[in-house]
Amino acid sequence: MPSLGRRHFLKLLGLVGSASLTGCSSESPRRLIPYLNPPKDVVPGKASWYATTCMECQAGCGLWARNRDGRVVKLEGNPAHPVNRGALCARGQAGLQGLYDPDRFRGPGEKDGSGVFRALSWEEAFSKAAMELKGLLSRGEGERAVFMTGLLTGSLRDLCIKWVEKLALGGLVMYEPLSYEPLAQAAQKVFGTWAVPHYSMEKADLIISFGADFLSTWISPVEYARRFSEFRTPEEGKRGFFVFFGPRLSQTAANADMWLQVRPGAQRYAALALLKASWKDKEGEKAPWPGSAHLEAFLEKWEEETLLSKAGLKREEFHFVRKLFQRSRRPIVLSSGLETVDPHAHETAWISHVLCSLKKESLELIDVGRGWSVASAAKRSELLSLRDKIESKEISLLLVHGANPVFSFPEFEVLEEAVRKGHLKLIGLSSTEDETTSLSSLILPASNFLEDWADVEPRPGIRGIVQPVMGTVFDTRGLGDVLLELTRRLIPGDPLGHYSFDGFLKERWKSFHEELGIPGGFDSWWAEILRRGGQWVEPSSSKRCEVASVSPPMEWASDEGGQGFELLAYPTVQFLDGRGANRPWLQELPDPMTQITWGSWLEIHPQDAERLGISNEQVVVLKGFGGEAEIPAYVTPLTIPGVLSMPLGQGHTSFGRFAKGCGVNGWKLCSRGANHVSIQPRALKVKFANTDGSLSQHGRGLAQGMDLGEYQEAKSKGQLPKLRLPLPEAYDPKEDFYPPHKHNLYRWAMVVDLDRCIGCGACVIACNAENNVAIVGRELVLQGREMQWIRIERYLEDHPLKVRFLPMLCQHCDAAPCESVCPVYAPHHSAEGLNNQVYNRCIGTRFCSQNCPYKVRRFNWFTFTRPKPLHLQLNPDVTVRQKGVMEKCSFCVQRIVEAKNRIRGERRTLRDGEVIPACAQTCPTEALVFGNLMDPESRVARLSRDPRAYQVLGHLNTKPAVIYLRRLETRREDMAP
Amino acid sequence: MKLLPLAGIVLGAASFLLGIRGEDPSRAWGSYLVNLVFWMGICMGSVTWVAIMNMTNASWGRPLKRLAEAQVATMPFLWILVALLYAGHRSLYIWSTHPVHGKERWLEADFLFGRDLLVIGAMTLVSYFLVHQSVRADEEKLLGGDETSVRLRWRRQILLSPVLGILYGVGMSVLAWDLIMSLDPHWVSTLFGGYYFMGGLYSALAWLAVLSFLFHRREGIQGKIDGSVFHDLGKLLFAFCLVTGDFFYSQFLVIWYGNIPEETKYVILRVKTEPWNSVAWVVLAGAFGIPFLALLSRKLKMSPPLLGATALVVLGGMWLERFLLVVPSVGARGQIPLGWAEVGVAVGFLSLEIMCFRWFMERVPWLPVGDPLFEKRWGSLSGDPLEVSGHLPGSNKGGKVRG
Amino acid sequence: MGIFTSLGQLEEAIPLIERKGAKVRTVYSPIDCREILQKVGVRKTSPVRFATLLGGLAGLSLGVGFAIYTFLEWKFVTSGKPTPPAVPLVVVGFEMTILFGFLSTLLCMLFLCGLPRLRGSQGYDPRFSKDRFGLLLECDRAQREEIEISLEQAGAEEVRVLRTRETSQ
Amino acid sequence: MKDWQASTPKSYSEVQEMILGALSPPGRSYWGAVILCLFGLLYGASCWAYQILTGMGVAGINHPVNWGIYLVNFVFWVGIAHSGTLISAILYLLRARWRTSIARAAEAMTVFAVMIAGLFPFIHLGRVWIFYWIIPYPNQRDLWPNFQSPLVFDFLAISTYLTVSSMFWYMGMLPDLAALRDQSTGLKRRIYGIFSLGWQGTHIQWRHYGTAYLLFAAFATPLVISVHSVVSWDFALSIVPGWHSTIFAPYFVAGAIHSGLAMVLTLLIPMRGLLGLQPLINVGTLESIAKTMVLTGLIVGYSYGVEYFMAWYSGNMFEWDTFIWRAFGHYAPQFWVMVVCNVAGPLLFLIKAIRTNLIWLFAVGIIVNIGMWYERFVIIVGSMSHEYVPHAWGVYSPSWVELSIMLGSFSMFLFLFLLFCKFVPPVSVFEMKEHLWTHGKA
Repeated sequence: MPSLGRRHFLKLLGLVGSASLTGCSSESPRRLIPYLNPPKDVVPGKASWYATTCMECQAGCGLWARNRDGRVVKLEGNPAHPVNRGALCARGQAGLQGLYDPDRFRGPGEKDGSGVFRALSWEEAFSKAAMELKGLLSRGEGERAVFMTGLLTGSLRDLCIKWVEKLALGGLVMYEPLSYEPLAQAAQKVFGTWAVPHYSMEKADLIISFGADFLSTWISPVEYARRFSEFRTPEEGKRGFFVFFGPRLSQTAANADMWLQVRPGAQRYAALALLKASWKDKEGEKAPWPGSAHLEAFLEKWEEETLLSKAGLKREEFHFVRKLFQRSRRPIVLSSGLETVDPHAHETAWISHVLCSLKKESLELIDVGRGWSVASAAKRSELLSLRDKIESKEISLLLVHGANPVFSFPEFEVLEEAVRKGHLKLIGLSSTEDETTSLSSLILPASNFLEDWADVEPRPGIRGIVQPVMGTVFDTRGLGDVLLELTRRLIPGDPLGHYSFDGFLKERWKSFHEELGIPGGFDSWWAEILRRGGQWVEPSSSKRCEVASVSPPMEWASDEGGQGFELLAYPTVQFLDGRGANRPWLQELPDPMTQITWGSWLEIHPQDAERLGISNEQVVVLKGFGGEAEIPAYVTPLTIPGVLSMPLGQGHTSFGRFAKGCGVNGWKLCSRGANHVSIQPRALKVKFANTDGSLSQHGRGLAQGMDLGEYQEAKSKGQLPKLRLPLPEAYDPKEDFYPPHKHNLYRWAMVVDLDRCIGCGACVIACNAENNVAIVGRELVLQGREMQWIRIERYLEDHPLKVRFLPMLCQHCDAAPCESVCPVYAPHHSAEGLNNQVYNRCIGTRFCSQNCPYKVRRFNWFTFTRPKPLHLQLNPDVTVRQKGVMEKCSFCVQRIVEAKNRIRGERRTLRDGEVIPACAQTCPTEALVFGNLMDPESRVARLSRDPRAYQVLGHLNTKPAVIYLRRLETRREDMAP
Repeated sequence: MKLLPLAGIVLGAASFLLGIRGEDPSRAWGSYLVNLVFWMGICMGSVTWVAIMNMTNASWGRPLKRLAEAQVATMPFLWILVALLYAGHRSLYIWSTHPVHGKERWLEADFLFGRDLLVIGAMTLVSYFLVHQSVRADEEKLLGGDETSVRLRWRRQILLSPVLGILYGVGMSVLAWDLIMSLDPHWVSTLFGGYYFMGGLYSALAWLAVLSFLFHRREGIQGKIDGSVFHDLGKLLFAFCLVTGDFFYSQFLVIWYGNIPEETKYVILRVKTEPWNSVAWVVLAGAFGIPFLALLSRKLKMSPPLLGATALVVLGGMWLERFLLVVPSVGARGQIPLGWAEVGVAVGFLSLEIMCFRWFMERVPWLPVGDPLFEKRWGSLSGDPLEVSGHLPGSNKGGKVRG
Repeated sequence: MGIFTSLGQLEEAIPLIERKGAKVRTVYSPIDCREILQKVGVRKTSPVRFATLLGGLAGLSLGVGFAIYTFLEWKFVTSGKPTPPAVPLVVVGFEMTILFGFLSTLLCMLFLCGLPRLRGSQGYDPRFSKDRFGLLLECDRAQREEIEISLEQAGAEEVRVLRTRETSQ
Repeated sequence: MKDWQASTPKSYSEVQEMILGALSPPGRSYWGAVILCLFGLLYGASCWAYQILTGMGVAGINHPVNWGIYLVNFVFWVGIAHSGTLISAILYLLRARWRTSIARAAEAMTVFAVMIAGLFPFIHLGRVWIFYWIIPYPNQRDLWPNFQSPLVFDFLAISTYLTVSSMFWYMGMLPDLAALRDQSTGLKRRIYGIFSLGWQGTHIQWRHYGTAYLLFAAFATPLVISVHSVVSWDFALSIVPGWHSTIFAPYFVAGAIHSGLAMVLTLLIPMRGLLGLQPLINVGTLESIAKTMVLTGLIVGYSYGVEYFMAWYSGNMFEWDTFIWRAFGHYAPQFWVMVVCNVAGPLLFLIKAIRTNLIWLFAVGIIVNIGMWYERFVIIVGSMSHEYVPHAWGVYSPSWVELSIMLGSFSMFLFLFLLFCKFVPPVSVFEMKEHLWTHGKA
């Protein structure tokens, strides 16, 4: 980093960078000593937290980064941040592994024709890059160079635009594979604004989703998951009802009260049928909307019967939904806005917008004015024209940062050809190698967002600050600084007015400071901003959004008469579009629905499988518009007959060691619109590295449900659940041979609300990060040796097909079977009821794991290691286990200890919520609650008195300290009008 | 004198009938069941023991053969008594009034008593044939019948013995499950059957020890049942004491360690809750502790009266043990239902046994003279005490290995 | 010292010789023949049993006692079981009883047999471990011939005189 | 019981010559076999070394099947170890005469089997280099093993059993070693001299020896029962469906004796031929073993049956599922092998022609050995792979390392037994002599 910026930075934060430049102190204690006068916020052995913002996807969740001895070891949600309110998704948690990605560029360099990488100094790199540009500029061919970035917001975006203008380049293209363009386009038509609307779901009373997986990947999953769980919470009287139309029982659909099976291409018909049926009971007749006439005419054209048959819906089911819609006062209708999920996303989006408009109050829940910044990503048309320009050699230089079209935009394969032919040069500014950057001849690697300055503006009014939370891991520089440096080399003087990007950033914030008219000086405010993690104003009153026009689209695309199966490719919880594929944590995170790790699969319905003689794990050849691929078939009822589903994000060719050789790239197969494919079974099988031993729970009642009506009745009666709590009073002399034992002050326990758990798996990754849980790789997962301490068990139940998620972790039983069988006391009961596992004492008999009815103990089959610099992420507070030792969830005992140290001296006990384990901390829906069961007022104690409370395998009388709350189920007839 | 047993039976019947007429019939039925299972163990056990001795060529215990065989006479009455139990199953077995889900078919009165009577009947018949053969053989021998038929009868005994052995093992298990374990239809212990038939053999031996003490001086068998026989009998009793203790502990430890309510409830009720825990301690002492310590001593084993006394303690302990298995499940919380009524019923059963025994012994030769092993051992008696206890093939603890 | 081929003869010889006033020092035999003990007038059963009893009791108390001590040392609660628990200690006590009882028996036996002994004692003949029986007597010079004769009469296959301290004058 | 005397040597010297004659210098083929076994042993050992260096991962075990064939072999060998003490101690107390000729070999078998069995828990330890933490040795931090852990019971029981059985064996050999000493010359004499502890066979020695031996037997008998009960409690004390069962202790003891007797047949039938001991170890003896096996087989069968009945009767879904899965699930073949070999196999012995025919005896011996190995496999692996939580179900199959170590264990066993045959009197000389004596009198 430029020294000046450094100094600015130091003033503000005090030497975080340099501290980390001295490296990872806890790796070798000696390094700790040289701090002659330790900087104020890097106290060796003590963690310091920095507020910043997540840039793993465009949702822009607020972060708190935990810095220990100069390196970030944990990311957590920023509780103050309006988007994620302290929670974080699996990908956000795994942001660290992006920072410590062993396959990142170590520093600038260049590639010769044969693709051999040669390291350069920044000086050389800059001059080479400058030369490239100069060449064009001097010839006045600036527009032959185009700058392609990922979706940028805030200052960085400003800078890039300025930069492009200044150098008069061909333009700035912000490429975002999941741009939800159809939504914006439809919003343009209906509401008159090009925007991806934002929904306040919690206020709705009915949610209808046409394939929008808003609980796993859609736009801003963490926020929407939170709002959804609020929408669901029965406490506020009425419990919202959620209907999901779609071809696949996705993780989101699994949480719906009702799943209506519709083929991908037919989702628009389902929506249209609903619109036709509900149009007449539209509210607010007074102001007839423009285009109403057209719309009525259009609807006339369709017979409900034809629509239903096209959509393949059962009439009574449809009418049930229709009645719900009719009755509801504030329904929200969502649609996927992804052509890989719905080839006619545009139409579906348009209809769903119109459907929302039908209810006055609904319009208050839709925020178009403050829509998602993702709408500003490059439109498909722009991308295509860029592609044409490249083909027609109008463009000779492409600077790429954080965009990977070659992987996720099949049309951009032309790039490779152009580069090979030599009429296109690429300069890579991305921090990691990917399919696109690997084409570039010159590489000036930008820093990871955790090493750099920026600000993020996911929605107008929300400005999250991004600040370096540690020094650079490798010899990289912030994108802004790189651009500024380049300008300086091209144009004499200081054209953009700043030597370093943080200066530029600060100036921009100065202007905010002025326009917001905040009292007091800037510096204090700025410090405040840095502490808070940004600045945001909640809309005083969300203004009702106006309907511009409801006239139907000019062209209503006809059903393409493709034969064979319809292919559906969905973004995944782990990798989204594929950007997370080189993160071992995410690779080993079992897919919520299939529980498969390390690889991709093709979901096919048992009927079809039988018809084609395809067995599970059998490889099939998939022929489609987009090409051909071999992929193992996963025979499952998760996808409907006639439809094949596959996850996106796998099948990288050059994206690092962990992504290598994992699965198939779905993007290549489903080019938009025409997503019909044919499949050919092959006489070959590939084992899935799945972690589930069984699809169903065989009626064992591990994951239980409860009828809403019964629940409300029980609650009103004040019924108490029958539990064997891990407390002395629970020892019944009639059935317990053992005397009760006391705990001192605390009895730690956890409550898991199955009604809130959506199965996203964020907790798993959070636990990995916090507890140094080893990643074992595909081979060992196949042998059943995964190490995760917490797992989300997925159980299917048929007729009607539904899914139950059951987070399973050590239950810290009060009479834990694992303890007494150990010959050396390695596991034993702490005074606070924890089931401690003493690694040093363990000799590896594995009897404890054998005798654990929950099978949550994990044995170190080998000494697992992490390729550098991934090891820098290890949490110094937690032992790294060696081979031959048993391990398991510890309720994050290190956090309990830390909390106790914190309050040492203030003569008091820990208050409820002062200790939160990593899993509970990150849960977007607060499904996990942790606390002290001995305090009758603690949340866990109160929840354990809820009629929904039960214990998994409670009959074994092990008195587990993890108490589950039954999932609530709304009976159809209760909802029926 | 002759009528004493009859009087006893009448007394027993009377006190029992009063009981079932009384306010708490289940209590009467309880004590009825206790004695029933107790004597069933003894009678079936005795004859089975003879069978085991036959199989293992144990010649030392031959003089006791007939005393043990005598119990066959009681078996038919046991059959009848079990049949009578049917009348009381409603007040005994909770499952007959509240069927247990999943077990309705197995725990169904008619089927249950049907199969149990079948089992007892089978055991009775086989025992009868066995005893018949051995008695006949002796009579023929005494009447100087031809050797060949005597041999033949011995061969038959050798063939019948294993049959009875197997039948005993399986049959007694079934009876244990049905008559005792199902009193608490939710409780299971896989070893329970084995535990019951081991206890049966144990008490049978004790009973035999008592008998041999009573009659070892009697005219005719005098001198045949000598110190060495008592010594071996004592050792055998000791062995069974250990095995019974082992079986008890094997069950108890496993259930204690698992602490799974569906298993523990039954045990805790009996060993850890008032008033039963006191009974449990008495049982432990009577059936295991005292005999264990006593039988360690060689002298005691050699002396008929002392051994007889120890055997009585064992019998008392085993009776209480059955009592503890049955009664706590049959209503009767609060205090221990052990009053004159129970004594009466017990006396009744005892008298029945005595009557049958007497009736049988009056009609048969007291010594198994027709038994080749008896000849081999007692035919040529070289009064050398070493020889007696000494190096001869065959085993006196055959029963133990067979356990 | 007389060497016999059969145990029977030896048995008969013993009372004969004793009547002559000689004392039996040792009887060598390849087998354990309890009759001889009687003839020689030694009780069959040996004091080893008491060592066994003591050893057993020591083992029992030591095993259980030590186990209880270890439980009280840390009072670790495992599986909610009491510390110290009564039921499982039965096993510990049992095994220790066996072990100590056995070892004490062994040692006591070796001690009483004077084993291990390094040098063969006087009069021992290798044949004794095979098929010969030896009868070592002690007597005055005067009786010597007489006894030798009677030994031969008794059927001794060989008679020899060992000039041990006791026998010589 | 008379026929056993047929063609037995009539005089002490004959007995002694016959038995010690078996120790005549072995031939080339013998040494070949020894070397072969030694290699097998070394191979197994090196595989273990490899496992220690790399981690338990080289074995096939996983979650949920944390215990693989290491423990299968452990239980198997402990089982083998049982017949030895049964035959020599219990039958000694029962004065069953047929024991005498085979006791020595059976005891040797016991000792070697226990040694091997004792190894397997260590092989199976994740961190064997600190195995001694299971021993209650005094240490500064006053850390002791947990005396209520079944594994500590195990440790106590096995070590006691090893001590007792080996000492019992050795003491039984004392007079014979003396005989060997007196018979041999030179170095051999010195060696045997040392081991015979200078035994002379004076009446004093015989007196104490006799009593002590009786007491040894009296100790060994309950011990042998307790040891396998303890082994069974390694499983029964857990709450794993299919393990947590009260019948386990007697059931395992019977099973152990079953397999042990089978192994006796497997070993003695060749041995008596090779060493020319037919007259001493005659068919009558083997027949008695066969008869006992019928009984143990029946007990084992009874246990299988009772377990199924109770699993059903208990109405406990988890139990019942486990047992159904055992019979029809992934491990069904192993299960049926077990049932057929262990229960049906020995029933053949009801036919006299079969139980007096050497080939059949040998064959059934092998069959039962296989069956008993699979019984342990079915119990251990079959229960663990299908426990409470369906999500955690999984199957296991042994890796090459595990199989190699198993091979090593068998080599070790044969290796030791071969040495035994040639360097120690394979049959108790003095007891045979005693029989001659008593028999002569009777």
